[in-house]
Parts: sequence; C-alpha cells; structure tokens
Amino acid sequence: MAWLDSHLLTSILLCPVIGLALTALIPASRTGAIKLSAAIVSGISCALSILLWQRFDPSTSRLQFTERMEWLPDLGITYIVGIDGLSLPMVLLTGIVFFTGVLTMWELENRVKEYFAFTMALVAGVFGVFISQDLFFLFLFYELAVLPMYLLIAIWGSTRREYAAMKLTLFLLAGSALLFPALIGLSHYSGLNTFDLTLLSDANTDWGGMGIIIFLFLYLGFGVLAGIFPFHTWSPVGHVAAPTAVSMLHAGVLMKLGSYGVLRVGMQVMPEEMVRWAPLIAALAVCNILYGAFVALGQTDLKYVIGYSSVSHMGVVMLGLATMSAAGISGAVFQMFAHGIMTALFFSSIGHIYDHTHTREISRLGGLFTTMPRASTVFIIAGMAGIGVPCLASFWAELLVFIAAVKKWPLAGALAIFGLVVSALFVLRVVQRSFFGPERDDWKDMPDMGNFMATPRVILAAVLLLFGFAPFLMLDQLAASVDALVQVLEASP
Amino acid sequence: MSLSQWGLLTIGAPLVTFVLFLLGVGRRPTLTVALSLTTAALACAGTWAMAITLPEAGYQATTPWAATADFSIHLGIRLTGLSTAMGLVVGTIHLLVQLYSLGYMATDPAQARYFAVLSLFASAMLSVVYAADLIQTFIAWELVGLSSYLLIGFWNFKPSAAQAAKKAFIMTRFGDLGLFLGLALLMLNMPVEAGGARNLLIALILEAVANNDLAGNLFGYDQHTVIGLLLLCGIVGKSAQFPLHSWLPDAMEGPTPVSALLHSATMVAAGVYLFALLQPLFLASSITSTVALGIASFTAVMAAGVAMVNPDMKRVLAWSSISQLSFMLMGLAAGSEVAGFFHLVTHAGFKCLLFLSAGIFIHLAHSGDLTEIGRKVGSRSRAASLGLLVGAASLAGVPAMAGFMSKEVILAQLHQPGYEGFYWLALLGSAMTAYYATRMAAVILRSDSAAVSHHRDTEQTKQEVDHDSNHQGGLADSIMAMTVVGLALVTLGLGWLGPQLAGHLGLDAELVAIDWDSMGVGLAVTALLAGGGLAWYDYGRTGAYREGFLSGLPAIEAMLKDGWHMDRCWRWVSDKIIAGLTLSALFIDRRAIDRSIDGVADGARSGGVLAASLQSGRLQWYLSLTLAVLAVALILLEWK
Amino acid sequence: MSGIYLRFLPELGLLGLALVLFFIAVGPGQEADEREPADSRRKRLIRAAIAGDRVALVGGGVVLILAILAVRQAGPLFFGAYRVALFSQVIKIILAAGLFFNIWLAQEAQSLAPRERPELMLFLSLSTLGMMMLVSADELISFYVALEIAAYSLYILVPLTRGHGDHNEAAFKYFLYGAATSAVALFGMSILFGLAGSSSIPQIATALSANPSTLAVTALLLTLGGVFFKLAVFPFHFWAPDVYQTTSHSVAAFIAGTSKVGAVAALLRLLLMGLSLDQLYWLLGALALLSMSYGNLAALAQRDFKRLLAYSGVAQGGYILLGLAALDSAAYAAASYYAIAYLALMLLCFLVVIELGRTRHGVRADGSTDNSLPIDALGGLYSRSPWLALALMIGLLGLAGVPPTAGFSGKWFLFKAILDQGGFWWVLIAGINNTIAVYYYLVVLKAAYVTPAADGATAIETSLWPRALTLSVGLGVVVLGIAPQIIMPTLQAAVSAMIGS
Amino acid sequence: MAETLGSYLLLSSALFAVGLFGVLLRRNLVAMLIGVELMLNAVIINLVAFARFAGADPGNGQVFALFVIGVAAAEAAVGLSIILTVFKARGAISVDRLEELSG
Repeated sequence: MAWLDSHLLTSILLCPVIGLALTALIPASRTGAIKLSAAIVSGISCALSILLWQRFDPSTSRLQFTERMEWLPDLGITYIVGIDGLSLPMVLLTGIVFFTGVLTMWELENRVKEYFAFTMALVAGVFGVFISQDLFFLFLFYELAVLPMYLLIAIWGSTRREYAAMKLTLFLLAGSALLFPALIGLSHYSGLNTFDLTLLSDANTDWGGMGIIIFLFLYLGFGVLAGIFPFHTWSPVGHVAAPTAVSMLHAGVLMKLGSYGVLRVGMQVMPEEMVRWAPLIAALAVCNILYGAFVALGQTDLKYVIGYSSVSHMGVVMLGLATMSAAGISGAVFQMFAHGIMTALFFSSIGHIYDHTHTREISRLGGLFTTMPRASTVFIIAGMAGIGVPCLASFWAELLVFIAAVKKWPLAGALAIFGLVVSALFVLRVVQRSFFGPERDDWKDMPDMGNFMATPRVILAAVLLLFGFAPFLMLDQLAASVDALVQVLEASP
Repeated sequence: MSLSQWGLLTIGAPLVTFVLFLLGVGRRPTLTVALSLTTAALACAGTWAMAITLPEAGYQATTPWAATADFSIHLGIRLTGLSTAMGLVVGTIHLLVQLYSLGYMATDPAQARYFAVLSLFASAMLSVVYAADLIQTFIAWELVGLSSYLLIGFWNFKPSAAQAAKKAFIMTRFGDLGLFLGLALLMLNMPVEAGGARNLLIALILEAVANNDLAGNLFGYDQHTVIGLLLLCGIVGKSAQFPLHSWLPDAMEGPTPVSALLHSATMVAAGVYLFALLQPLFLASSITSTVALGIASFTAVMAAGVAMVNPDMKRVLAWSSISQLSFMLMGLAAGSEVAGFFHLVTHAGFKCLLFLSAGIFIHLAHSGDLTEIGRKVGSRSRAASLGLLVGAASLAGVPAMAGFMSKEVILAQLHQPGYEGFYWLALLGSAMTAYYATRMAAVILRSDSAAVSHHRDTEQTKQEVDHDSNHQGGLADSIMAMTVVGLALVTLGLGWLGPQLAGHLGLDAELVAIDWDSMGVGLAVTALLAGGGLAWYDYGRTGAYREGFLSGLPAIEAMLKDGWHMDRCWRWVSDKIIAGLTLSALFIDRRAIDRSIDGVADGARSGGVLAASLQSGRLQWYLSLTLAVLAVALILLEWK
Repeated sequence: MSGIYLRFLPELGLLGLALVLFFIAVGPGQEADEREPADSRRKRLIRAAIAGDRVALVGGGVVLILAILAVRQAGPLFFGAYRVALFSQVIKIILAAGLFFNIWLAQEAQSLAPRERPELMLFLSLSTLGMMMLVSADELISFYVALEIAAYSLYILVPLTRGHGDHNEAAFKYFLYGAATSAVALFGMSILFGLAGSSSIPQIATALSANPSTLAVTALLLTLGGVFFKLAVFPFHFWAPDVYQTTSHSVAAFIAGTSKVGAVAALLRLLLMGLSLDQLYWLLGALALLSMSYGNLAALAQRDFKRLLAYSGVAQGGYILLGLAALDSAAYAAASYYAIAYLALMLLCFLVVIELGRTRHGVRADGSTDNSLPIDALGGLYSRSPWLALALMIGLLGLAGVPPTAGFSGKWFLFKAILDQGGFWWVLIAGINNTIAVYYYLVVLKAAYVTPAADGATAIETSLWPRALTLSVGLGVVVLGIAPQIIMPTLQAAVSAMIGS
Repeated sequence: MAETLGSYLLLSSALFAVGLFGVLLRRNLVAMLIGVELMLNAVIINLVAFARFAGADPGNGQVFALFVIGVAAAEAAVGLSIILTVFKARGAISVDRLEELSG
C-alpha cells in the first residue's frame, strides 16, 4: 500500500498507456480480447482514481501523492505529478467517464483495435493534464489529448465528421499557438527558468507589462477548449460528429481541460491578472450561458442541443471561476465534475437511440419513452441534471456559482439564473418532442438497452445522484485547496 | 422515537419508495404499490406524531450538508405549529389519495411508476414543509416541481399531457427565477455567523427580520422590498397566480388523483405555505405586501370568472383552485397569521374531496363535460354526489361549512381601513365562487337527461376516459367511494377546527372566531345568496335555460372561456420573444461567428494558393527573387 | 592506429565505402557487350546492383559504428584546416545514421535502373562524406570544397532516375540554382577572406567581431546563403518542391533528411565558431518566420505528397533557423535536437513514400516510372498496410509537433530558446504557423486513416525490414520526445564545448 | 590605372555582375552556365587580389583560387551533362522550355 501511495498517480497515468500497449499487441481480429483488455484497464484506472479519492487528505491544500523526478534541469523541466483538491475531482471524473465510455462502445465492430488504441492515448493525455504539476508535461499531455480526437471523430463519426474533426483540431491547436508563448513566457518572465507550477505560483512574480498578454493568452488558449464564447463553434460540431463514447469523453472530460487550465495555470500563477480580467471572463461566461442556451433551443438535432447545452454549462464553470470566491470556485469545480458526468449520460443515451433509429432529428423522433423507457429515462435524468434539478450533482454546483455571481455582479448573476429557465425550455422541448407523445410506428420494434449496456448509464446516473444527495462529499475535498486559492486571490491587488 | 427520527421517517419513507423503484423494484408493480402505501401510511403517522408531540418551543435539528468558506447549507427539520399543521394536511391527503389511486389506477400498466412518483411528490412536499433551511425548502420546492412535471405528464404518450407538463414546469420555473435570485440576495445579506459563513436557516432569517438586521438598501430600494418581491415571484409561479397561472388548468392532463393532491395539499399549496412561513419578511415591506394583495385579489376575481363559464368539470375546479389560492394569499398578505393558512387547510379538504368525486363522475360518465356528466351520471352515484354536495357547499361558502368558516376569517381580516378595495374584490370573488360552485352542482345533480350537450369533449378528457374505460369496477370502485365518503365527513367537521388550529400555531383562538352578528358575515351571506341564487336561476331551478347569464354577453363569455387570453399572451411571448431570441442567436452563430471563423480558414487556403504561385516554374525569376530578398534584407539591416 | 586516423575514422570509412562502390559502379561487367543477350545482361546488372545495395548497407552500418567509436575524439587535423570535436562527432553519428537508414530505404530502389543503383549508393556516400567534412572544416577552403562535394553528388543523383521527363527540368534548376548561389556565396567568402586576410574561420570570426562593417555583414550573409540553399529555407527553397517531386524516392529522402541535417550542422558550426554578428538575430529571425509562413501556406495548396513534404521542409527549416537566430548555446542545442527529430520523422515519411512507390507504379512499359505521389494515393493505407499507416502517422504527427513525439519537445525547446532571447512574438507567429501546418498534415493523415481504399487497391506486403524500421525509428521518436534528457545533455555539452574553445 | 586593390575589385565586381546578369537574363542554358563560370572567375580575381594586397600569406588565396578553378571544371562537366539530358528529353536548350514544374 505504501508503494501504491507513493506511485498512485503515475500508476493511474500508466493504466491507459499499458492499455495502449496491450491493444497494440493483440491482433486486430480478436476484437473481444481487445475490448476486454480495454475494459479491464479502464476499470483499473477507475478503481485507482476512486482509491485516490478515498485516500486523499482533505485537510490540506498542499499537493498530495507527489512524485518528482529530475528531467531536464537545464531547461527547467521536472517530472512532477501531484494533486490537490482542485484536480482530484477531475481525475475521478476521467476515471469514471473512461470506464463507462469503454463499456458504451462494447458493440463497436468497425476497426476496434484502432479505436481503443486512440482512446487510450486520449485518456492518457487527459489524466496527464490533471495530475501534472510541471508546465512542460501539462502541455505535453494537453496536446496529446487533442490529436486522437481528430481520428476518433473522423473515422468513427457521423454527420460531417471530417469537417468537424478538422475544425475541432484546428481550433484547439490555434489555442495552443497562444499557449506556447504564454506557458514558456511564464517561465521566462518569472526569471526562475522553471516550469514547476508550484514554484511559479509561489514566486509572486511581478509580470510587468507582459502579465496582461500572457494571462490573456492563457485564458484564450485554454478557454478555446472550454468553449468560451465566441470560440465555441467547434464544440457542438465535434459533439455531433463524434461517436458516442467520444462525445462522452469530449464533452465530459476534454472540455474540462480548458477550464482546468485556466484555473490551474491562469488563476493560480497569475492571481493579480485574474483579478484584473475577471469582469471580462464573467461577461463572456454569461454570454456562454445565455447564448448557448438560446442556440440550443433552436436546434433540430438532438446532439446539437446537447452540444450547445455544454457551451452553456461551461459558461457556468467560467462564471464560477470569475467570481474568485470560495463558493464560486467550489461551484465551478463541482460543475466541471457534474457536467462531465451529465453530458456523458446525455450522449450515452443519444448514442443508443441513434444506433437504432439512425436519426437524431428531434422532429422525426417521438414517443420513444414507450419504446425505449430505459434510454429515455437516462436522457431525462441527464436533462434534469442539466436544468439544475436538485438531488442531482449539478444543482449544487449551479447554486453555489449563482449565489457567488449574484454577490459579485448581481446583473450577471440574474442573467445566468435566467439561463436556467432557457435550459429548462430546451431540455423539456426535446423531452416532449422526442420522448413523449404517441409512439411512432417507425420505432415500434426498436430494442431498449439491455442490462449490460445499461450498466455504464446506471453508473453515471448513480454518480450524479450520489453527489446530488451528498454534495459535502465533493465540497469537503475541495475546501482546503479552494480556500488557499481564494486567499491568494484576495491578497492580490 | 425522537422528533428528528420521526422527521426523517416522514420525509424519507416515501423517498425510499421512489429510490427502490428506480433501483428495479419498479418491475414488480404490486410490490411497488404495497411499498408506496406503506410508506404513505408511515409518513402520515409521522406527521401526526410530530404534530401531537410538538414541544411548546418548537423543535429544530439540522446538519450541515454543503459548506464552502463563505456559505453553508443545512438540511434538517424545523417543527413549528405551522409546519406540523401543514405536514398533517399533506401527510393525510397524500395517504387518502394513495388509497383512492389504488382503485383509480388499478388497471394502468405503468402503475408502479405512478405510485413511485406520487411518493416522491409527497416526500418533496413534506420536505418543503419541514425544511429548516431555506435552501432545503428550495431544493424540495424544485423537486415538487419535478414530480408534478412527471405526474402531469404521466400519460406522456398523449401530446397534450406532455405539453401541459412542460408548461407547468417552465412557468413555475419562470417564477423560481425570482425566487432563486431572492434567495441568493437574502443569503448574501444575512448576518455572518461565527464561522465566517452565511446561511439561510429559516429560524435565523425570521430572527434577522425581527431584529431588523436586513434593513438596508439594495439597488436603491429597501432590502425587504427587493428580496420580498423576488421571493414573491416564486410564490406566484407555484401557487398559480396571475400572470403565471395558466399552467394549472392544463395540469388537469394528469390522472385525477394527481390533480386532487396537486390542488389541495401539495405543489400549489407550497407557494402559500412559503408565504406563511416568511410572512414577517413580506410584511416588513408595505410595497411587497400590497403587491401581493393586488395580485391575489385580481387573480381571485379573474379566475373565478373563468370558472363560471368553463364547461369542463376538472377545469372549473382548477380555476377555482387558482381563485381560492388567491384568497389564502390575500389573508396572509393582509397580515393575518392564521386566516390564509386556515383556508389552506379547509381548502385542501374540500378541493380534494371535489376532485376525488370528479374522478368518480368522469370515470362513470366517460366524459369530463359537466352537462355530459349530469346527463349520464347525475345523482346516480351516491358517494360522488355526496362528495360534490359537501365540497361545493363548502366552496361556495355556505355558512357553517368549512370553506365559509375559513374564508370568513380572511374577509374579516380584509375588512379594515386601508384594505377596502381588496375587501370588495374579495366579496365579488366570493359571489362568483358561489355562482360557479352552485352551477357545477346544479348542472350535474339536477340534470335533465333529455338535455343535449352543446359542448364537445375536449381532447384530453376523451383520452382520460379511454383510460377509465378499462376499469373493471368492483373492489376498485368501492375503494374510491369509501375514500370520498370518508373525506366528505372529515370536510364537514373541518370548519370547526379553527380554534384548535390557532391554538396549535400558538395563536389566540379569537383570531379565527367568527362574529356571526357582524356586517361582514351579512355581506358574505349576501354574496353567497346573490351568486348562488343567480346560478340556481340559470341552471338549477326546474325549467332553467341551462345557459349562464353571461351568454348574454358573448364577448365577455368568449374571453372568459379563453381564460382571459392569457395563454395567447404567453404563446406570444414564446413565439415572438423567445423564438426571436433563439433565431437571432442561431443567426449570429451560423452567419457571424462560424462564417468568420471559416473565413479565416478559407483565407489561409487562398494565402496558400497565392504563396504557391510564387513557384512560377521560371528559374530566372527564382534567382531574381532570391537576390531581391537578400538585397531587401541588407537594406533593412543598414537602415536599422 | 595513431590518433590522426582515429580522428578521421568515420570519414575514412566513408571514403573506403565510396571507393568500393565506385568499383562496383564502373567495374567489369557494367559496360555493354554487344554479343551478350539482353536478358542475361539484365540479370547480370541486377546481380551487381543487389551486390552494391548490400555492400552499401553493410558499409553504412560500419561507418555508423566507426562514427560512434570516434565520438570521443577531439583535436585539429590537416594543419588546422580541419577540427574534430564533440560537436562534429555527434553530428557525424547522426549523418552516418541518416546515411545508413537512407541506404536501407533505398535497397532495391525501383525508380532507378539496376545499372544506376551502385551509383546511387556511391553518390549518397560521397555526399555524406562532404557533409561530414563540412562540420569539421575550420577553413574556408575546406568548407567550400566540402560544401561542393556534398552538393555535386546530389546534382548527379537528382536526374539519375528513370522517371519520365520532368526530373531533367528539376535537375537543371537544382543544379543551376545551386551553382549560382554557391558562386554568390563564394563571392561573399572571398570578401570575408579579404577582410580578415586569412581563410581560417576562427581568424575571420575574430576580425569580424572587431570590425562589424556593412561589408562584413553583407559578405557573411552571402556566405550563409550557400548553406541556406542546402537547407532550402525561403527564399532559397525554389528548387526543393520540383526536386522532391520528380526525383527518385530514395534520393528525395536523402535530400529531405540527411542533407538538411548536414546543412543545419554546417550553419551551426559557422555560428559556433563565432562567425556571427548581432545583426544576424534579426536577419535569421525574419528569414525563419518568412520561411515557416511561406512554407506552411504553400503546402496548403499541394496535392502531391512529396511536394507537400518539400514545402513543409521549408517551414521546418524555418523553425530550426528560428532557434539559430537566438544566437545562444541553449538554442543551438535545441536546434540540433530538432534537426535530429526532423531527420527521424522524415525517414518515417519517406519510408511510406518508398514502400508505397514500390507497389504503386512498378515500371511502365517505356521503362520510366512516375516519381510523384498524389495524396489521394495514400487512401485506405490503414487497411492496406497498418505498419506503413502507423509510420506515416508518427511521422506526420511528429512534424506537426504533436506529443509524445520528439517533434513536440523539439518545438518546445526551440521556442523556449528564442523566447529566452526576447522573442515572445516570434514564438506566437511560430505557434500560429504550427496550427496551419497541422491542417495539411492532417489532410494527409486523413487520406491514410479515414478515406477508404480505392477500388482495386490491394494490401501492401510489408516485409520485416520496413516493420523494423517503423518500430525502431517510431519508438525512438517517441522515447526521445518523452525523455529528451537522453541526448539533450550531450548536445548541450557539444555546443558549449564548441563555444568555449 | 594604378595597381591598387580597388581596381582589381572593380574588375571582379564588374565581371561578377556580367556573370550574374548572364544567368538572370540569357535564355540559353549553356549561356546561363557560362554566366556562372564568369561569376566564379570574378571570385578568383577577388581571391588572388586579396591574397596579394591584404593577406598574410599570398599562397593561401592562390590555393583557394586553384580549388575554385577545380570546382568550376566539375561544374561545367556536371552542368553540360544535365543540359544534354534536357536536350534529349525536350529537344531544346532554352530555359523557356523548362517551366513545367510549378505551384
């Protein structure tokens, strides 16, 4: 156990890497073995992240489970992994979505080996970002997570997949173009010649004139991945084109990389710039919330609705961060987690429906509740989470964010809360048109989810309910780290 | 068992049913139903136990549930006279409705889901009632909304039911927008506690109001006013007051027992209850209380007007509920601590009774149309007739009946200087109530079988009737009848419980005592006689025209039948404003944002073609270009 | 063996190899004998060609080993005209490795007539020899001669294909463009020589830093132009797309990879020896940004994979030049690292080109081959040969700077180096360029991985060798990308030692 | 004209310019090659002149010049042979016929 404790994070990171190697070694024709190995590997990494959650010490804001290894001292690069309360939920989220995502794709038949190989690479990148405490590695994993997405969407996707995949990739890499100078600039202008995040944030550097530029670059560069307005259009298109589990990973985890980056690098290293730019971030976040919700309301494709709902919900995250208060940041991190689970649930439901009906047109669907009660229930649960119904995790997140927002910017808070009404409109509209109403002859004989395929959905729903009923599970883990961050922010001029 | 255990049992037991249903028990309907009934009985017992054993000083038990450095949120129970009395009503009505549903839903294939959601509904409502923290109230409040959504849309294969459910959710959500904002502002202005965090414990809020801790300005207005008005939005939505009332008549799409529960003790009652709970906060600002009074009195008359002409029994009852809720709010907003709440209790009894009777009628007549019911069933169903008579009399305000007793207290409260206008509106409302109550009873009970219905069934009634036609009768019917008769008896006595209720709330029994000699009673009786008499003249007497006097005023009648065109207004909002915003957002997204981004990509591609055109194929051009670039570089270097 | 031979070991090995190959190329049996039947003559030529291929492969391996053995050598040679140091030895290992892999790839090259294959091997070796001498040259004369040895071998190799027609045009353009630029460079060298009064580069460097006149800058720039031509950076790149597209795949691979590394090394060495002025910061930086922007944009418009690689090479040269512009030892190390990564990635890409070329065209009826390779021809590669698809993926993603390949770390190091010299905005422009580049790399990747195979396209049998190459180079690229500390310290030491001396 | 470095440089520059313009303007491939040769000759004059006037060791420049002459010879050989293949393939040695590869 002691060994595991001191190498837990690297073990989690290695899980998908080993999975990749296993997948590479198994012949492509043996799809069953490939799926099994993927399930086992993802199961282990999920179990390890739960173990991590359980062994995490919530009383301190210091990094835990840290591992350090000299890498390239001359260039300031060190292999450092470690987590605090802010990254812990993200690791758990990734573990859960990874595992359920693998299960969701159990029925995949086309190019199975490559699919799971790319998924493993993607997940390795995601885990890496959340646990890296060195900018070089953080960025390395960040970029690693992006590219497999291209292939996953372009090969296994549906509607306009090649266009969507290319758009997504270029958007994200355009963000990276900003991140390159910003991240390296952090090391250079701090004068420390190190990429160690802890050192950089403890240094209290006076950035001078470069501060503004670097911070904005960080915000925009990471923010693109978080879908900030007006750089969000890649996201819904990508969601729509992606195959089910990739949508789950994309909306559930990948978009979190962006907001996590803003939080981890932007806010933590440059608190005074964050204080300066918070109004802008909040304004764009409110745009996200309202605008995303309205665009979602106008969509005719089920996945587009959810895609834009993600744009809206990520706005809540950014708004929470912008408030720079304990409630806001806790809410934001909670929302990242909750939204991750929730959209995964959404897409896993839509995936099942699309696989059988081969359409996602809201107007063509209808009465699915009668035919596919399970798939529909899954969607409705996710929908309820999406509109902030209590007893589901996202309620708490939104509650905290909105209260914090009302405190800081009453108008922004009010507008954001109004966004909830619009969310209710678009979710219920979909539920009414696609799931309720008379049963359509076209879908009469469509099978509902079997017990096995229902498992991942049940897990996700259970997580939503668990944290919905017991928000303290999450908030207690966050508290110390959030408080520390808030203190830093408050101390900034 | 301690009070907190009772509280946990009361709120938790029905929730357990729902959770077990989700976890798979739902596949065995009988088990679910049995579980549901058991937990309903347990919850009901819990409410009684808490009401009976409530200590003088009240009781509160909380546990922190979600805390950050700046805010903390608690869950718990807070037992006061008000909450235990309300809990009693909820628990009892819920049990009754569950029993009734046993008969009503006996053949529905989705029975299990019905009972499970009903349990969730009760649990949520009980949580609203007993909540110790206003955020907890809000959570439960939203869950009430959710479960009513699921119940109204229970027969979701009916497009109209799905539509109605959505409408109910959205409209109440609209009100909750204000409620949420109000809660947030209230939270932010609460005094800071020892730990540095703020919270919204109800006891603390009331204390803060009493200590005038909340005095202060917010956006240039008194804090009480701003917060009060925002909270009022939520109440208006939940309790179906103008202008957010139009969801309630449509909510009839749900099974009838759901309507009974929804209209009497849960959902709509939650709004009034919240007002009662935070009455000091609302009364602290005269603006807020006046606005509340204004909305309520206007709604009372408006809704009663619609009830006077509506042909559908359940819809009449629905509009009547809106009107009666307004009466309750008027009493509370006028400052009485008991009047409105007393009416809530009696109304819960008689409205539930009316709905349960209506269920039997509709089930027997296979139609919801009043005339049709009268023609096909009339007084032949004794239990239903009894229920209808008792309920209608109570609703109309026949002296000594429950409705009269409680409404009289409200009128007495309004009968003071400063409230004249509201008082007369209330009296007018009473007269109209008497009219539609009498009309309903008369049309059904004094029917002429030969009379031909002029009214066509509404679509939804037909489908509900389809459902009912599956009924096998027998045991199911007798369960329903017994429930109705029992409730009728209870309702008869309910009006005399005023002093007990006041006592339970810790108030002087005088407050609910009726001064039988006063002019107020006289005026009320006059209103009853005027309204009831007119209705009797129009519908009841032998040889009546069976046409309301309003048919002489077609313009008004049409407007009333259309519910004051409120639906049209809201449709306009939805079609024009919301859709407009949606379309413009879509336009911006596709045309402005996405196109400009694609434009950048296209620009790069054209740049590529341009760049590649430098590679012209002519060797000497290449060489010249190279030398030219070198020369330019050198010149620039020199010039620097 | 005495120290002198040890110091000259790799070059000697290469010289020996070249001699052996020369005899195979012109040896008995190569000339036509009228009486011999055509069929038997063809068989004999093929036998000779295969023998040449194998000899070259073994010899290449030996040279690589010799280069590794000689890594610790240091000291002057040939009366100060030639200097062996850690830097030059490391570069020689890389060059030897590049040559070795190139020979490996060129085994049984289809686009050359059998009779010409020994010549291909010969000139590949000679060109490499030129480059090896280039990185040790301490003297303008030896520098110039080495440069020309490296170049002339390639001038001969480019038209040495049985491609149809266009390669002559490309070859002439390449040759004349090269000759003109080298004449211009030589003109610059003559001025440098005149300014310093000596042809020893260190002495010239001293003279230059003492008196950085306009004339000196001009002369230096003209001199560097000769190397820029080999590196094919804008505006010296015009020959590259034509040559890549029309010459045989094996030669293109050499020009794209090994030859470029040689150019980088030569440039680096000039700078390391102090032949630099502060003005070069702006000059090189501007050229770098122009080069990458131009290369990336022009690559967007390409339909031919090899032509695309040429333009992408222009851009990649820009990245390297950006590192050099920092005029700082960390930057030089980063640039060397990037050059190594670039060589490996190009090898992977050209492995695919060559293997695909082997099966795609074969030989036409008129005996000519089509040396171009449209991107569309890559369609369905994933199903035709997963190995090649994998190699292509690693290669392209590496070039696109995607982790965990060395392309990513290399860019990071380069950008860090230039930013540390105050080039914040340069890094931004480079980053944006990278985004553009990803587009066209992905277009190729899409063809290989997403587009289904065209009708009638059959599976490509990949023998053990390409697989081994994919695996070894691919794994190397990834390992190098994640753990750059394997070679970075060596490179840093080599660079510092050079500056210190 | 006095025997100064300047006059030699003037000559070499003129020669270089003539060669350069020959390369840039002549249409005939052989003429272009001759232009390059002229440029190399200019360099040779430069080298020798510099060695004579500024160099520490005159031999140095002369050796350099010899090497350049050698390279120039190789250049002519390689160049002419390539021109020959061009002529075989295209039937002409005008640079105007070499414009097929572009874009």
